[in-house]
Amino acid sequence: MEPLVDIRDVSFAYGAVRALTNVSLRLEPGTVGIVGNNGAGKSTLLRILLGLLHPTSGGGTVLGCDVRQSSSQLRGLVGYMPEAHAVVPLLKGVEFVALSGDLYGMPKRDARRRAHEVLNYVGLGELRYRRLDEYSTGNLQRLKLAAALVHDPKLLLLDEPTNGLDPAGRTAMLRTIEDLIAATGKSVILCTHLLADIERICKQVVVMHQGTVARAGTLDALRQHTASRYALRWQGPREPFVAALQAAQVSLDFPPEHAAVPSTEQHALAVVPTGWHTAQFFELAGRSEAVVVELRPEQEDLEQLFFRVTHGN
Amino acid sequence: MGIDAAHYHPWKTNPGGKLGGPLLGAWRGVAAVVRTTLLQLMRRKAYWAIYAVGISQFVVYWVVIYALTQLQLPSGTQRGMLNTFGFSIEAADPQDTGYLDFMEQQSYVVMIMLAFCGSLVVGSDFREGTLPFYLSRRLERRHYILGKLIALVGLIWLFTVLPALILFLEYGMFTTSTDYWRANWRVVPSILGYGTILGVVLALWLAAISAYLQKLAPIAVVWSSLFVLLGRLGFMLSRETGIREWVLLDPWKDLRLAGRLCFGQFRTAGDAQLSATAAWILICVSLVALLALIRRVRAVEVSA
Amino acid sequence: MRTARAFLTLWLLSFRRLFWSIGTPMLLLPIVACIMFLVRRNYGASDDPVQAFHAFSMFLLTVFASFLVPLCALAFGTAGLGGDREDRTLLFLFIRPLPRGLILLAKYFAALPLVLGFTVGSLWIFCKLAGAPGRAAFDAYLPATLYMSVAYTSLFHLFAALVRHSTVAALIYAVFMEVLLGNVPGIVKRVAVNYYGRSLMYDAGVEHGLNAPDAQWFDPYPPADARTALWAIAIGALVAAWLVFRTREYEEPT
Amino acid sequence: MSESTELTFENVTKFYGPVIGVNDVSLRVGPGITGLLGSNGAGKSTLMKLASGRLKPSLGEVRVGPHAARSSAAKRLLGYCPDVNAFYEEMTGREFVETMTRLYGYSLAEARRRTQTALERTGMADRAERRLKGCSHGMRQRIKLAQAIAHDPRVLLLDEPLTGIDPGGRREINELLRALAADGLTVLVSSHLLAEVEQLCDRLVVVVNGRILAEGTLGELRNLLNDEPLTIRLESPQARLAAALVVALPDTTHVTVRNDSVILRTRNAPAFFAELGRLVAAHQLEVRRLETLDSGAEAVFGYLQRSAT
Repeated sequence: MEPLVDIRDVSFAYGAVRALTNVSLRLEPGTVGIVGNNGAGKSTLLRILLGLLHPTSGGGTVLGCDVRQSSSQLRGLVGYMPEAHAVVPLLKGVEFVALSGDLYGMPKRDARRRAHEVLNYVGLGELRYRRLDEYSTGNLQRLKLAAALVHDPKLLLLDEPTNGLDPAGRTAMLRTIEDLIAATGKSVILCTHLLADIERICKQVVVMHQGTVARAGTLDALRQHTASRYALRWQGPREPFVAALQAAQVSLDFPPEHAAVPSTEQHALAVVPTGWHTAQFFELAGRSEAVVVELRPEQEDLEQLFFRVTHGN
Repeated sequence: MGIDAAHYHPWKTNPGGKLGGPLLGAWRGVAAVVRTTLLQLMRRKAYWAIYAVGISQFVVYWVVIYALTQLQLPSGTQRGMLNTFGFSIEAADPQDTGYLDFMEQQSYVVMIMLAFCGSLVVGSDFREGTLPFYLSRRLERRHYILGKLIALVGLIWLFTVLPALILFLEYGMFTTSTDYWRANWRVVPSILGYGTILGVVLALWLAAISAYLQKLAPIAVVWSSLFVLLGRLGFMLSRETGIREWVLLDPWKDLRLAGRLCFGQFRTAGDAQLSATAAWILICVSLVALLALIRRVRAVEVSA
Repeated sequence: MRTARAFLTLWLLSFRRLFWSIGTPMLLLPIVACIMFLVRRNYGASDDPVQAFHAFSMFLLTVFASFLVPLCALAFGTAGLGGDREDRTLLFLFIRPLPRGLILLAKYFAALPLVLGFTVGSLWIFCKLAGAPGRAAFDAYLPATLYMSVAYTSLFHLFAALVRHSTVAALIYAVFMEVLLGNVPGIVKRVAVNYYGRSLMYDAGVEHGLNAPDAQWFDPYPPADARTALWAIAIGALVAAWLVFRTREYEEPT
Repeated sequence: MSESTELTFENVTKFYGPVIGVNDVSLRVGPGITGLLGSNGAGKSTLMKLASGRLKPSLGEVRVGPHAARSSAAKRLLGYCPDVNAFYEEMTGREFVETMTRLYGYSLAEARRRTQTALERTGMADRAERRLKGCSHGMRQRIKLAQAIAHDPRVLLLDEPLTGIDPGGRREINELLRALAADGLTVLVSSHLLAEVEQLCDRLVVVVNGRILAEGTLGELRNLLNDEPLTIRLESPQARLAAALVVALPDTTHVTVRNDSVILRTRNAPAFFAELGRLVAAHQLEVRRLETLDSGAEAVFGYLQRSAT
């Protein structure tokens, strides 16, 4: 199968400022999350993948199109949802999406028809005749998604699609993206600071750090697997249960404490000795008047992975 | 099928309805930029207010032509009134300057309107990050610039060329024969020529100024300096020093002279001599404006 | 004491921002154009001093008073408060312990010296360049320039306190009221600040050799009344702006 | 450490023309970090604007300590980090914070000292010479925070401070806020990113449709939900045995077994967990995983939201 992205030794500099240094990346079709702190080079990479910027050196292909030459053809295959506000003032929702289609080179009537269709799909059916000035943040994000979908692209580049959304809006947006992937098999490259979004949607992850790709691959392969670690949450007094666990050779690790209010709930990370039986947790708890309400084998999440890679801890 | 309505549908293209190739696609993009720009303007109430002012002048001309072709006034009165508006009573007199005068007067309203719409049509794209949106579609820099310029030219034509052509049609219709049109057919290319000069020059200058200054206040300061201050200064200089070339300091005068070049009619012989220089001034300044505009758009693409 | 220091800080902040705003270089363009005009024209070399004074006065009336002065006020008058409103930085001032009235005054007194500096400064330069007629002209026209500058600045601050797109409002006002209505014959022109200013200028100029205007076209207001009118505009507009700014809430529901 | 200052809303209502932004809200916010939760348009921002004295309540009263929120005395006690991303763009970060601090009437030397301290606390001291125009979103957010804390306020209001911040920055800002709260500050953070609020805040206030729906610690809020059924997943190699054991418990409904996991609903969660502990210990059941499928702030919030409408 043709790779989604295949670039080699790509560098880019804005004048004297180096934004990307020798980035080589090969991604399979599917869902990809890009994470990195501000200034790590994420948006520069996106713009190069989109053919908007030409790399200072290096090159490669996206969906089989050369990123240096066929940028117009490439953008016909890619739908881009920018992070910036970037709407045309005074237009109505459906006009904006149709404009996006026109700009992608669709015939005018198809663009118009298709605009209605994608607006319905992203859940803006009732708002499509309103002016953009009246749209809330959440609706603007959906509108921008619709504008990126209008020409039925093979690949979606989403830059911070859930930024500024409340939980309901965020869930709805993520559901739409998930549904889209499931129904059509489109590839998605998702760029966001909200790592939970990436964990939920993406199979592959690219961690960027200071203009280079620090790690790339499937999330499962990148995770550090540690057996015999459990996240433990219990209700009831803290000390007796902790003491009992420590007496049983379980070493405990506590998350940073909150300043003021003592809570009725405690939680800790427990590393258990070999030959440990999980029923012992409940047994010890019962003896120290605690009630275990959560027990999870600990797996490294994306946030921990990210800090391990970028901060070395 | 009913159950399926909420799901994603791939784009089923109609026959011939695919994404255009590089050429066709870009052309569709340019057309969309033009349409959108005009639409944005027409959504502004201030635009309609200014258009109403502009069109009131057209109504006056319409009434005058109607009255003069239909009413049987004493011939002296009629001739006098016609001359005031630059038309002649004889249907086939090639010395008509009525259309030219009309377009010149319209262009004052055009100037005021352009001062207002520069920040909306071009400035806000730069200020609010809409330009990267345009360029992240299948549009190149040159297509964006072309689209905006065509839109501005179209806007200027709505004030000048279109009503002038309507007046020409009206005159011919009310004279009840086709003689007027036949005798004066040269008026049409002249109107179009003058309109093109007016449109291209003003659009280029406005787009360049708006791309750099973006906000309304500085655009208005520069625009009014260009078209009001330079005019007054040029007029005083030429009158007080007696050197006629000074009037060319006034961009309006330059545009008017270039327009008269199209119509082939000049008030004085002096004007005729100056007109070629005026045309050259317009061409040079417009080229500078175009280069400045291209530079500015390129800078945004890299930095934003 | 703390309030005074805070007020001074805000004044300085507003002044600096206006001074370095894009309005300053943009205003230099027309002023430089006028300077080049005067250098080329050189009224001082004229043989007839009365005639030279008249010609220079006409330059000041048609270019300086009716174009440059409103333009200076436009560039700085709405930009101070209106700019803060449009850029949504006003809230940073509202959360400091400064009464709102003082915020408006700080903005006003930051814009005023700039407007006065540009109008009086350019008048001074023009008069210097004009040579002999300029010496009399500066003294004669300075009061009218000051009055007009202050009146325009107050008026544009009222616009900024009242409406969101104050620059548009000020520009429409400048084009339609000042330029169009200010120059039509008859009584209508009394809506323009400009009219009272030019009345004062005619009054001061006639004794130095400025020809009185054609009364059909321009009927000057009596100087004492014109002065009163300009004072009334300046103070009335400022008080109105102060009242509006104190009570109004510059927030939109989210 | 000076004495604590409370932020008080007393029967506050705010109209914008016909639109009601906040409807009869009474609330006391004391020292520590309080999270203000709500979806877009629920009235969080209006509450913030009322507290910072930018809006005047249509009815009722907002006070910072003993002073009305719109008075200058209140504004001296208050630090505010707004949600709008607007600045005097041409200034450097340091200039901006220094100017904003001087607007409190400090002398130049004092303002400089305070600016330096604030920039150090927000981790911007070494990057503050850059013009704001060229600063990244995270840096701008920190500058906004610095201008809010430079005058040592007793009450700190933060409107969506974490939106768009990268993961590294988020961690640092959370630490800073905790340190400030430890000094006895009253901190009010509005957010719709629930996961963060859960980590950061001592108390939560949930706003829905312009009213306060619930307030308390996350635990207290969760206890409010004890009447609500809870969905629980239990993973065990002995799934069938586990299922048989829990079915017998009085409040259990909807037990399903799939491969190694048992999914069940209980109407009385505390009793269920206590019983389950006993059963597991008694039968030496191997539990690989025990989790509540709909807990966490997000679920709490969802419940509250639903019960409000």
